[in-house]
Formats: sequence, C-alpha cells, structure tokens
Amino acid sequence: MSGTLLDELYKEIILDHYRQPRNKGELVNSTCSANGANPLCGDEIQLQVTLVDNVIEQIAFTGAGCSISQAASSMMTEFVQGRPISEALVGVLSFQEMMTSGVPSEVDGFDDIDALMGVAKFPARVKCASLSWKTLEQALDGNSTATTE
Amino acid sequence: MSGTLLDELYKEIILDHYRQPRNKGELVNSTCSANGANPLCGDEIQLQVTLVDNVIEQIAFTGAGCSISQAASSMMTEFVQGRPISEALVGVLSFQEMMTSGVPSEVDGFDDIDALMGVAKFPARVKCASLSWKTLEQALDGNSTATTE
Amino acid sequence: MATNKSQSMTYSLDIEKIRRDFPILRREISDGKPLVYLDNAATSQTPVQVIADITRFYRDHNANIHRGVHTLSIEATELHESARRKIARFFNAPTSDECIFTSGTTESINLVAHAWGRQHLKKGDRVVITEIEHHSNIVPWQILRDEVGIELKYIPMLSDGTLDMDYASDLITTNTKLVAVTAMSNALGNITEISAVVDLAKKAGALVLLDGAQSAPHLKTDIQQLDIDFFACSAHKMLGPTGIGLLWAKMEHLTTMKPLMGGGDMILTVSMENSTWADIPAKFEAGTPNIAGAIGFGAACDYLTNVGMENIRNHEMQITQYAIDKLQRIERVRIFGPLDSKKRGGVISFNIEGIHPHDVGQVLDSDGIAIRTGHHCAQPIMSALNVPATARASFYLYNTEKEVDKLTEALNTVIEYFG
Amino acid sequence: MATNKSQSMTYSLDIEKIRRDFPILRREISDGKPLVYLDNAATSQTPVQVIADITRFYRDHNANIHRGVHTLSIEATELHESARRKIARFFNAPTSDECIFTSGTTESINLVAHAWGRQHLKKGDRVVITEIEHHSNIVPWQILRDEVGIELKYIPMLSDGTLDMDYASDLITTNTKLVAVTAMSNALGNITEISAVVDLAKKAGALVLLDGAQSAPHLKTDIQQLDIDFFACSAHKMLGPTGIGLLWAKMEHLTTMKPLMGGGDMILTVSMENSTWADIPAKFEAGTPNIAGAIGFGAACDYLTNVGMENIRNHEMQITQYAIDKLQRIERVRIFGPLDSKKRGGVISFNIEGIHPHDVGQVLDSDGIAIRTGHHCAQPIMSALNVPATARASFYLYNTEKEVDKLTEALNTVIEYFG
Ligand SMILES: Cc1ncc(COP(=O)(O)O)c(C=O)c1O
Ligand SMILES: Cc1ncc(COP(=O)(O)O)c(C=O)c1O
Repeated sequence: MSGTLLDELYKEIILDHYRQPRNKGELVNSTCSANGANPLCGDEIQLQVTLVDNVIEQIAFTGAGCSISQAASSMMTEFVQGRPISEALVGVLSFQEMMTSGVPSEVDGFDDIDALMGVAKFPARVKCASLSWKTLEQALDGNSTATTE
Repeated sequence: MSGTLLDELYKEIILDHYRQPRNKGELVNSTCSANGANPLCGDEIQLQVTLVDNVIEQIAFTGAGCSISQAASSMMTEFVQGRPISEALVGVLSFQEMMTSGVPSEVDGFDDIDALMGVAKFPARVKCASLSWKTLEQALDGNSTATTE
Repeated sequence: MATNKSQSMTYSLDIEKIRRDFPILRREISDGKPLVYLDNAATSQTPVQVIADITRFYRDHNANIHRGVHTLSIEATELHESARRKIARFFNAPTSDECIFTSGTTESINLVAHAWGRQHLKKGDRVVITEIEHHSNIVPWQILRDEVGIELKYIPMLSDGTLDMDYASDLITTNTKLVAVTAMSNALGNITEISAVVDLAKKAGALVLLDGAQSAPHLKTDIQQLDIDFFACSAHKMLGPTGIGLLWAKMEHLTTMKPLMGGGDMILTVSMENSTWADIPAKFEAGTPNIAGAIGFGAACDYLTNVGMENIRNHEMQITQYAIDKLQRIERVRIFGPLDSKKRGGVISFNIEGIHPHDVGQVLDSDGIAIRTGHHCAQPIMSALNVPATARASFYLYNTEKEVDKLTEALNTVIEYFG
Repeated sequence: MATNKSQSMTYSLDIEKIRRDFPILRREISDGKPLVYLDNAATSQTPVQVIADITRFYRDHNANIHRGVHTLSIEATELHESARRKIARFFNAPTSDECIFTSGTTESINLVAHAWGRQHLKKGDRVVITEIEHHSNIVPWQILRDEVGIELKYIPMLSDGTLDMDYASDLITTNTKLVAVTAMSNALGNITEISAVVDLAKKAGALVLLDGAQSAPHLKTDIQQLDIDFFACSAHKMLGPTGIGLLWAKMEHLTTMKPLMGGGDMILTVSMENSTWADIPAKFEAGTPNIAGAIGFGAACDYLTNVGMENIRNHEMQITQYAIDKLQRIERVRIFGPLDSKKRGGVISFNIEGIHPHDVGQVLDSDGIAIRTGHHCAQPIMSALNVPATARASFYLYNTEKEVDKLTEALNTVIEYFG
C-alpha cells in the first residue's frame, strides 16, 4: 500500500478520533437534535444538543459511517462544545471553505479539524467529512433532517 | 461529373421514359384507383386502372416525382397494360426482388424495366422506383393509398 | 494567387488550417472526387480535437461516474462535470446546474413537453409555435394537444420564410403559456428575430423555449441576454459527437418539473414504498449518462471558442452571400428564404425548375458534393412554399468559396444532363 | 511457469492477448501502481476494436442518417443499420426491426413503463418486480403506480439473495400484467432462474420484462429461447460505448405502443393539424440517433462473439470461485449472495467487519485496485441485508487470478491499517 497521498487523508489524529470518538452517545436533556444521512454511501448521524442561553452546553452523536465521517463528527462535537451558536456557525462556514479550498482554516480551536484538510483532495469523501457539520446546522436551525448530496 | 456509376442509374432508356412518360394522364372510366406517396422525398402518384374480366384493359398515372419514380411509373404501366391481374402481381414481386438483389428479372416483357436494376445500388432511391408498383398493388387490392417507408 | 490571398485576408479565419483539423475533408467520393461537404445543417463534421478527447476518455479514464471512490471514477466524474461547466460557459448560462444533458434537441424539447408541460398546462392553455419549426418542435406539442387538450397555434411565415410578426402579436394572447420557436430555420436558414418574440411572450406572461439546434453552431448564443426560459441544442451539429445535447432551463422551472425517467443517479433514496429525487441536474439524468458524449460536447465548445463565434459568423455570411449571388446567375434556380445573408445562416434551400431535388442531389453526389434533398423534417414549410421538397446546401467554418464554385458548376451539369 | 501454463490451459481464453486489446489496462494509478480494474458491474472497459470503429466513423463516414442521397449519408445509414442487425443476431432476436436503440437500460425500462404501461395498465393492475432490482427497474414502476394507480409488488429475496419463488407464485396473480425482473443482480451477482419466473408469468397471463444490464455482458442471451416480451440492456457494460442501449420487444407489443418522443425520423407525415407515425423501429427513435454509439455497440457484440460468450462465462466462474475461496480465508470478511460460482456472475459483494466499505475502497484505490462501494443503486437489497453499504469487486474477461491475489493482499493491509 502506498503511503504519501493516503496518509494525507488518514492522518494519525483522524484515525485516533475514529477509534476513540469523543462525545459519542446520547443526551438525556437535549434541547434540539437532528438526523443526518448520506444515503449514497450509507453514513448516518444522530445529533443531540443542549442549548443554554444560546451556548452549546452539551452535544453528543450516535450513528455509523466511514472513518472520515466518524472522525469528523467527533472533532466537530469537540470544537463546538461550550461555544455560543454564533461561533459554531462560523465553524460550519469555515469547515465548508476548507473542503472547497483544501487550505487549513484560521479558526481558533480548529487544530484537530485542520487535519481533515487533506479530504479536499478526495472529492468522493468531502460529503463524509461534511455530514456532521450540515447536521449541526440543521439542528441549530430547528430542522430535524439533513442530507448531503 | 463522373460517368460509370451514375450512368448505371440514369440509363438512356430511363431518361427516355422520364422525358416522354407513357400512359401519363387520366382515365374517364376507371374501375379502381389508388394514390401513392413517398412523403420523405415528395414523390406522389395517382393511379387509375380499368379492369375488364380481371384484365388490366387500361391504366394511367399522374403525379410528380424524381426521374426514377416517373420513369418507373411509365414503365410499370406499359408492362401491365393488357395483362391479367395475376401477371401484374408477378410483376410486383419480380420488381421487388430485383430491387433487393440488383439482378435483372427473367420476367417476360421486363425489358425496359430491367434497366432499373442499377437502382439497387442506390438504397436511397429504391423507394422512388418501387412507389408505382406498391400503388398498383394497393389499387388491385381495392385500397386507396400507399406509402413507401 | 494575388486575388486568393486578398480574399482570404478579409476573413480572420485560416480556413486551410481549420480544414486540416477535419480528417474527413480529405476523403474522396466514388472515383477520386474530393468530398465537398455541404450538409452541415443535418450534421457537422468532427475535428480531431473532439475525436481525440473521446478516444482519450476510453483509453485512459473510462469509468462510471458519481459515487465511485476509485481514481478512474473520480477522473471520469470530473471530466463529465467539467464538460458541463464548459457548455454552461459557452452559452453563458447563469450556472452549470441548470444545464441538463440529453441525447439531443429532440429529447430536450420532449423533456420540456413532458416534464414541464404535463405539470403546468391544462385544457385550453395555448402553446404558440411557428410554421417554420422542425418536426422536433411540432410533434411533441401535437402529442400534448391530443393528450391534455391544449390549443396549439402556429405563427405563419411570410413568402420569404420570415415570421409574420403582426399575426404573432394577435396569436400570443394572455392564455398563452409558452412560445416555442426556432432561432434559425433548418430548411430555409432564416434567423428569427428572437427579441421581438420574447417581447410578445413577456407581455402575455408566457414562457419562451428557443430551439437552438441550428443557431448554436453558427451564432454566438448568450442565454442570459436572450432572456428566455428554455434552450435546446444538439452537439452533433456543432462539431460534437452524436447522442448528446443540452436542455438549459431556468432553475425556477427545473424545480417544479417532475423527472421524465426514473432510475439510478436521479434519486436520493429508494425504498420499496417510495423514492425521493436527487438535486438538479441529477434529477433529470437517470441512468449512466453518455459520458464520452458529454466530454466530446465540451471539447467542441472549446474548439468553437478558440476559432471564435464571430469569426465563424463572418465567414459564413461571406460564403453564403457569394453562393446566393452565384446561384442567382443560374437561370432555372429558385432560392427560397431571404436573399440577404445578414438575415440568414449558412443554409440555402433551392430548386432547379423542372428537375426533382432527388436527381439534383444524386448527380451532385457523383461529383463528391454532399447536399441534402427532401422536406428537411419541416413539412409545414414545404406546404407553405407549395413544393414537395427542396435541395439544400449548408455551410460551416471549413467550407470555401472554391467549394461553392464546384457546386454551381455541378448544377450546370445537372441542367445539361436532365435537359 | 509450469503451473501458470497449466492454469491458463483450463481456460480457452488467451487472457494476455485479450488484455492487449484494452489500452486502459496499461494505466498506472497514483504512484505507479498498475490499474486493477474490478468495477465491471458499473461499467466495462473498451477494447481498441470498439474505439477504432467509433473513430473511423467520425474520420471517414460521419453524416446524418436516413433520407440522404449523398454517399456519406448512405454509408452512415448502412453502418447504423448493420449495427442493429449485429445486435439482433447477438441476442438472437427474431428480427432487427424489433430492436430499438435507446440511451441505455434505464431509458429502455422507462420507455416500456411509459409507452406500454400507460397504454395498457389501469388502476388495480398488478406489476411484480423483485427486491433485488436495480433502481432503474423500481423507480419507473413507482412513478407509474403513483400516476395510474397500479399495484406494485416485490418478490422478496432469501438470505443468500436468491428469490423466494414460493412467495412469487402467490404474488403473480391473474391481475398481474407484467413481471419485470433482473436476469442478474448487480449488487450481489446472483443469477435469476428466469424460466421459473417466465412459467409463473405465463400461467397468470402476464408479460415478462427482463433487465439484462448485468446478464447481457456475461451470459449468452437467446431472446427467442427465453420466451420473454421485453429485454433491456446497456452497451457500456458489455465493452461498448456510453449513451447507447437496447430495448427489444415483441412486434405485437411495439405495434400497440405509442411513441414517447416526437420529432424527426419518427414520423411519416407532419401537417399542422396532425402527424402519422413511421414504421417500427423508427417510430421509437425520434431525432438524430447516437450513430457512433450504435456502431460501437455493434463492434462490441462482434468482439464478444469472437471471444465466445461460453468462454467468457467459464473464465468468470473460475475466477469468481477462486476469489470467493480466497476471500473466505480472510477472517473478518463477510460475503453476500450465494457462495457457489455457478449461481452467480462475476460479482462479489462483501464487507470487512468493523471497517466501512468507503474506507476499504479508498485504501484499495491507493494500491491501484478499483472496486465500487455504496448501495449499488439497489437500496432495497441493502435494507434486506441490513447493511448501509457493501464493497463490490466485479470481474470480466480481462481479469486474472493474479489480480484477485492483489485484491486479497490489499484487504489484509486494510485490516492492519484500520485495526
Ligand atoms: C441490473 C441493472 N439494471 C439497470 C442498470 C442501469 O443501467 P444504465 O445505468 O446503463 O441505464 C444497471 C446498471 O448499473 C444494472 O446493473
Ligand atoms: C431547427 C432544428 N430543431 C431540431 C432539430 C433536431 O435535432 P436532433 O435531431 O439532433 O434531435 C434539428 C435537426 O435537424 C433542427 O434543425
């Protein structure tokens, strides 16, 4: 198996999030939630959020999917946890931009997430990486489903 | 303009029938008739037949079309005039076969008509040559229209 | 030599260089006659650049598109979608998402009739077309008329083939929902005054479908500037391959249209109970698409852009005027359509008095000259002109005045031959 | 060397010679890995013979077909129609007139749903399909169900992907008008027992549509012997070009079917009031067809005939069994569908426990190995198997056991990589 390009996709930190996902599980007292799906490859995510005064106090996800979608979900929840909605939405946009440009984001706290920048080189995987962010956007918008296509 | 192949199509006898068509005109006392059309190239023929005791006593055509369709109509009428229906229908079949095979027919009285055998080499013109024969078949069958397509 | 040079100076096209891109132009017909291809309104020839892109796809990148993680599939997807972007840019479409690949103009118009027409038109609604349409822009509406009960009205043509715009303004009433019109007649070559038609339609609140099959190859097309709703064309008439064409439509219409075909790639989810549609354009592109065709279509747009659509138009006006002038000097020739090359594309329909077009075409072929004869899939025009058929010579960027000379010489021989 | 030789003796195929016909097989992926193309169920690769016939058309014979008197048009027409005859012969259709060119399987099935279905099916009539269909043979019937009110029933699959024929015999009741079934599943590879389905359908007086997209490339197909009513397939899966496919139907059905599209070439006469349809097959082929595509399709049939469909089937059975045996030896691999290669085509769907198919496909690609991952346009199968997606390797005449070895080696690396 060839290294280089593949290792850009599956960086060590990504595999780490994939193997030990943070915030995986269910919340008892969530205030909003959304389900996301990427039907073409079978990725699924259920996202629960507890908002207090427009701040994401708690967040958790369940679901199944490839390493990229799982790691991205884990990283996303880690980033937004404890942040106000406005900062979370900046995250959504910044992540989108990173997927288009392939350039790491300048956003404070994106350290782990920047590791996903290699995904931009793999157009078929961008949807996997973006699913949790899209689902977050839906949850904060008060919608209950998201699909990437 | 190159000779050879073209001259096989436009044999002198064909051009002669085209310039001086036999039996062109209308009958006063026809017993059956049919109109034929080849809409894709605009050939048209109106055919009138006077049958007496199953013999084609008189036949005449009007219409417009290319030299091949006009000459073929003229030759066809000349051939069937005075013949019993059965012989006329043998003519229909023999002509069809000549158009498929490109081989001159053995039918008695096909002398001029055999000159049309070169048409078989020009697939786009076979319909022109066949129109009057198809129309004759329709007229004898008691139908009133024929199209070649 | 001197005249030749000064003549070619008036074009900005290097025709000899262009001709070298089209291998078929080196072909010989029957006994060694060089091909003179004057049947461009039926289909255009294909430059090596387009052939090479198609070949390269099959040799190097062939895979099914969408959803593949492997390299070939990603490459094929990118080639397919970049072709879509090229085509959008060529026609100045607002976004490539509005560009639906079809198998050609005929399918594009039928798609509008089915997917938009059945959705939005009801009994008594009026669709206005014209007497100069190609059958592809007549029959779909007749089918809809018979099924739904719409009123189908025709803008008549004047004796030179141009549209009777006074009559049109009466026809396009407020119950008119669609005006579907060709941008250029394939049978006569006249160019429609699109802006006048669009104005009438807008006033009546009707949408406009433009059949660009003949205009797209020859005139610069700016979809946004035209201010229309639907645009249809075929790649094979504009240097591209067969089996691929375009339907462009405004996103607001595409959103309300139901897909005509169901299958792979056009769905988001399928369960045994139900399916949900994918986004546009995928919703209208069921099944494995004509991937090589789309790539060839994109390459053709590139080729045309490189030569320059204005240059092509200028060349065609010049050669068409030259041909009209020469043909008029042959006594028994009757030319249909306007005589001013500014009002027409490079299409000349004509007849020789007393000689059937079929015979004209046949004798020309024996001299290597390819023209079309017949009704050109426009029988209503033939009825209006009261002729069963015409002979039609049609030009493109690679045709030369020398080829026109060969045409007129051969026509003189035809007249001698048939007397 | 000795083993290699004896191994290749058991085939009657000279694989190395065949591989030389497919230029893409010399391609390298990422950093110099030779391409191992195992995505043949999605699309097959194209031999030089097919590419050359397409190229030759554009270089030497390109013209619009039908009605042309000039040489190129006559040549193009003859090439197009001789392709139709080749295809009819390849599938042993009673006459080439019954062979309608479409853009592919998806359009073929949609054409039946529209042109036959809307004509003959009414509320309450039953159409029976199966749980293992490709979306192309599901969605058109769902659309018809929603529009016309037909009953749509699915023959369920058993755990190995084969059809529950007991259940089927209850489903195919006397109000069943059509049974539409795939001859081979693209997701699992199992081969349908067509004769059993046909028997049930005949008893109920129902017609049979066979989706041959997967079977046509790999199994000898004899339409007359199958005793079916409709047959659909795509050229691009059987060494041919994209954008062209076949609908074969019995003449008695074609006669009663209305055309789906209106336009050029499918009419006999058009007046402003009315049109009359042309003969079959022209009636169903509106507009300029995919001429180069049809020619390439014919060339692909020639290629397959020359190699021999039985030889291809034998080779694929051998390689598939070899692959199944090797995959079964990898601990965490689960293979879907029947394990006996006689019951399946050269398609193996599998998963590695705990590793998502997407990740499997990605890592394989970095080794030059192209497989497909996802739902394979067969979501109902995925639901029945209760998996979100599978990885799928699919073989064709040019694949070798050495390539299977590379696949299994790479799968071991995947397992190491993701742990
Ligand atoms: C069984 C089956 N049916 C239909 C189709 C659709 O074929 P196409 O995409 O060529 O229209 C496919 C292709 O994947 C298939 O495998
Ligand atoms: C004006 C016009 N519309 C439509 C068509 C149909 O195009 P196609 O046959 O490529 O579908 C043609 C082609 O002759 C045409 O000239």
